[in-house]
Amino acid sequence: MAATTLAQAVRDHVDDGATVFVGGFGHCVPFASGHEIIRQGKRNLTLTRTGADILIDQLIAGGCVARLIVGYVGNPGIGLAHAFRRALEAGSLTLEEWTNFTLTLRFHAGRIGVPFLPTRALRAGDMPKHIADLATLTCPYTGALLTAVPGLCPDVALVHAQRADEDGNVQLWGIDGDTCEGALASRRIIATVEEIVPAERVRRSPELTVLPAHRVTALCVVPGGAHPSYVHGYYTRDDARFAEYDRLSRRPDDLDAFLAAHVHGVADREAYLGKLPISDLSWPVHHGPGGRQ
Amino acid sequence: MAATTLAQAVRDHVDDGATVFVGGFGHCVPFASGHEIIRQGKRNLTLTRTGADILIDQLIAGGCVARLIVGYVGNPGIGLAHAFRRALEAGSLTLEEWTNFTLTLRFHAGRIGVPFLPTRALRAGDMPKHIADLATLTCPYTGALLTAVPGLCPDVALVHAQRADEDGNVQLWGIDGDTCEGALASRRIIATVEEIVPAERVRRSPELTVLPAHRVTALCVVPGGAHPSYVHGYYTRDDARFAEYDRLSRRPDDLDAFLAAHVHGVADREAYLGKLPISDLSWPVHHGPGGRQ
Amino acid sequence: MTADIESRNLALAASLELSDDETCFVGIGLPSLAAMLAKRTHAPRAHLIFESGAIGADPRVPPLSTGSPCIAENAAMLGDCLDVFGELQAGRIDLGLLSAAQVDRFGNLNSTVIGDYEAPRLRLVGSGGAHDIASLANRFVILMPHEPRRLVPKVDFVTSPGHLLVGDERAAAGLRGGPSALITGRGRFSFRCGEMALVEVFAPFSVDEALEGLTWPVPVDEAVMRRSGFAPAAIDAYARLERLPAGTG
Amino acid sequence: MTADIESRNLALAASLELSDDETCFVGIGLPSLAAMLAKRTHAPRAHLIFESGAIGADPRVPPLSTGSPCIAENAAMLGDCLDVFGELQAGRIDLGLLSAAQVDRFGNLNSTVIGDYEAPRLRLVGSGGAHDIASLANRFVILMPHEPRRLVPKVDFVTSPGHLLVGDERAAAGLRGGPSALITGRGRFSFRCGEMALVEVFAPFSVDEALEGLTWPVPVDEAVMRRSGFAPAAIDAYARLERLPAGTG
Repeated sequence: MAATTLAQAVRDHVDDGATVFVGGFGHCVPFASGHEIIRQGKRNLTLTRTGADILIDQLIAGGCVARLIVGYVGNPGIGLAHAFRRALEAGSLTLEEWTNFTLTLRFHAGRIGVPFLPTRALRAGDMPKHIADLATLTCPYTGALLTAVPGLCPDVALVHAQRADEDGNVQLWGIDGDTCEGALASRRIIATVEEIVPAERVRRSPELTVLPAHRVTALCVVPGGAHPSYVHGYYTRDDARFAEYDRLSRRPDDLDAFLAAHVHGVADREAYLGKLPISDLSWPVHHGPGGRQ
Repeated sequence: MAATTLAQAVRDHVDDGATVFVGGFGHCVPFASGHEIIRQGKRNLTLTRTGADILIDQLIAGGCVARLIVGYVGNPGIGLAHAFRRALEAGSLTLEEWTNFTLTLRFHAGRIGVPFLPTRALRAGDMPKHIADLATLTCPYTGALLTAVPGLCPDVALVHAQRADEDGNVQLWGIDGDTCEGALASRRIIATVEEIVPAERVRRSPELTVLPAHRVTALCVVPGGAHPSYVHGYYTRDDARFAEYDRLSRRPDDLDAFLAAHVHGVADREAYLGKLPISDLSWPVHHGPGGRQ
Repeated sequence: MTADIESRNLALAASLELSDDETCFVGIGLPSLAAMLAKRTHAPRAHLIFESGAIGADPRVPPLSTGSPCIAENAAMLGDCLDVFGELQAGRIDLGLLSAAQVDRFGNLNSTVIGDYEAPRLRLVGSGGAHDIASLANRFVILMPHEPRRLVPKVDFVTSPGHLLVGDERAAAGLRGGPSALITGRGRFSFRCGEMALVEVFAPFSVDEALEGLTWPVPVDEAVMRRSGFAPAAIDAYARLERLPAGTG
Repeated sequence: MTADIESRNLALAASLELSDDETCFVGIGLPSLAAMLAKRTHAPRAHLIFESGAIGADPRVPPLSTGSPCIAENAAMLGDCLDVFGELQAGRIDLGLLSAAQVDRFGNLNSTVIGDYEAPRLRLVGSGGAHDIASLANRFVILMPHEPRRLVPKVDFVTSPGHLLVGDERAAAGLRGGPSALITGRGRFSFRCGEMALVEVFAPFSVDEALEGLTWPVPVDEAVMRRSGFAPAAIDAYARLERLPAGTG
């Protein structure tokens, strides 16, 4: 598999109306890919992931999103996702709401190729009532009443990771969350990475490989592609940007201005990073080897 | 959790009649733990794992086993498991036979706490007919006919791994197979490791940790505990011993003599290793760092 | 000043709910602070588990997100969501620590919506893992500042099931545990027949202050305890943690 | 000598069943050898997957076990059984390569028992992953030495479903694919309406020799092909591999 540009990968593999899994559980959030989707004006997307943070909010503000399948949408540790909240209160967004566990199970079912999985969650409270056609079933061995969650196979996944080899074997370490489960459930995967390393290096640490080459549809080298989230071992979380986003996203005009400057107003991630204050350019900071030694 | 001796761990946690998961998919087969079980004369055990190799055969020859729940029993790449074959042909062993995938799913169900999981396997051929009370069900979303495999939670798991910290966080890399799935499905875990390392070292490479401290019941330092199988990064597979076992296990007398010399005739693993020909003592051979660098 | 005392009481009292060697599924915010306090005082061998997949976590600073660097960097194991929710579903999590926008007298939690679900007055973040923790942990503890508009007879939406309604509705649904305590900055409530009852007040607050503004008759234990304070070492640990900026550190 | 030629024919012909860029679930023995040959010749970018969890494997020597060091050491990814069988169940494995103790005219495989299951004449190793691969790979290829007692009208036990009986029994069970070819050292058989038919013979063997000892009337393709040999580079690769001792290397 030949590496490509992110612009090309998004053009080729993210269709209007597609269901898009957005990787990154706080860690390795694929901001570069999401911004490219906004820039290219993709429309009517269904976005899915368990805990959705401000990248999802930006995609909503960017006009790309018709529907969410999520377990949480917010600005973690800070507050609400304001574009999401406004869209929902205005009725311009369809929401299919799960819990982080049960949505993980939907991806898991997709990944291992079964149409549903049973769970002991979603048995009580108001959440099950608001999921259309949610099925229950009886365990044929114990008689226990369980909830069945349907498998979910997104059309395409966006994943950012530390590194890959040229064949497309992607290595990710640090927090995973639902990233690999969701990506491996998806039909196609667009992987952005901080760097390409020789195949020998990947094959010396095969336990760090999370997406095998045969599953990766497009591989793009995009250093800094997860900012303002972080990449374990490369650069840390830019917490100030998340706090700033809470302020600027409260007013639609300010949010539009942010997107105009930092998304539409830049050609690519390199240009995006060039516009950041110097203090945010704390990457790359390699955190040292870790590993087996 | 304080480290203990393997003899003590087996005395405390392997009861006669227990269901015992035997870790090690070719790699890190817990020979030391298995031999200790034979030495202590445990009886009426049910052993379970997907692909069972000569350690299981030795436990059968040692008179410990009443029942197997397995996907395969043999001497991989060489031939049959002769004590197994004899016991089965003599009717002195109960066999519950699955496939490697569906038995992995039984452990997976146990690990994630559901009483069954659906699968598209075991739908045809003669295998499903010989599994008592195997249930089928219909997917409530697609109408697809699936097989339901019941969850399996062994009483105790035997796992050998490279290393752990003193808290009991166990790190394993290289081939896993069904080892972690089966161990984490089990109520208790006896972990033997090549070495104890400082907690800081484990916490520098948390992606290598496979059994968290809260799941490990007993931790024992047993260098060479996987011989004649191997430990990735420490010592290689002693293929000649597997070939030799094929010869000696064809006759019950020879097999008894082997157990008398190498199991009953030694006090522990150190004594076992002391009796090996020098050429087999190729460990420890660290294979170098690997890891993230 | 009163707010400071209440915050400290809440964190310190909640930390006492976690015993040493227990496994604890931890949420962000007050739950993280309480769990970190417990690790630094009476429960150094507690196993902190975050929904991002971190097991045996020991963050140096209060995390902003379950996926934050400080959670990853010092963890004993980094699995994934399925690993940790699997442990939860299998009944291997002793304690969940949860907060929410609203809690009701039966310990039901709302983090989804204020107003009607279909026509929200204020749309909140949603369950995340809260519903799962509340359903599947062997017990859970609710951490809630003493804000009467958030302590209500009935939540607008049951995101995370507490005792549902008085009775055995929870058990009928096959759920474990349920809330064992609700901690505010003024007191500790336990649940009797599924309904919260005041069992302890924290100095300097009285029973009346612990119930101030609550709009239904909350039962008070006959032998309600009065906690005069917390261990000095725990107070020190709180002061050190509280000085740290939340975030990556 | 004839045995050597048959072994070489079998390995080289079977290797041709795997195309470049395909994903291939590989068993131990003849299947490993064929897959390794393919990687060394016409299919360098094929993705070899072993049930032990190794993905993108590229063993230096023929492995004795799917868990052997040579499989781990050069793999692109080491997952677990669930990862690789999950890929299989999800329909993402193009080709399975399988051998067995017995195969029948419908491509059903037996690796469980000779004689009756309850009163075995010879008890064999059991399915391992073979049943799963045969059920769930998009297609599979059977590698079998030309030993007439192992090529039978009906296997004693269907461990791994082939075409079952002629008809749509396989599809009715919701299974994918099925056997696309059976390779011996003397010829290649494809399956028509579920029944094996000779479509190619390998030099120096004739059609009669390819069917020698088979106890039922095996259909022969009208345009049966006669392969005079294999590519010299492939023959060299086979010679190099065949010289290596199987095992850890």
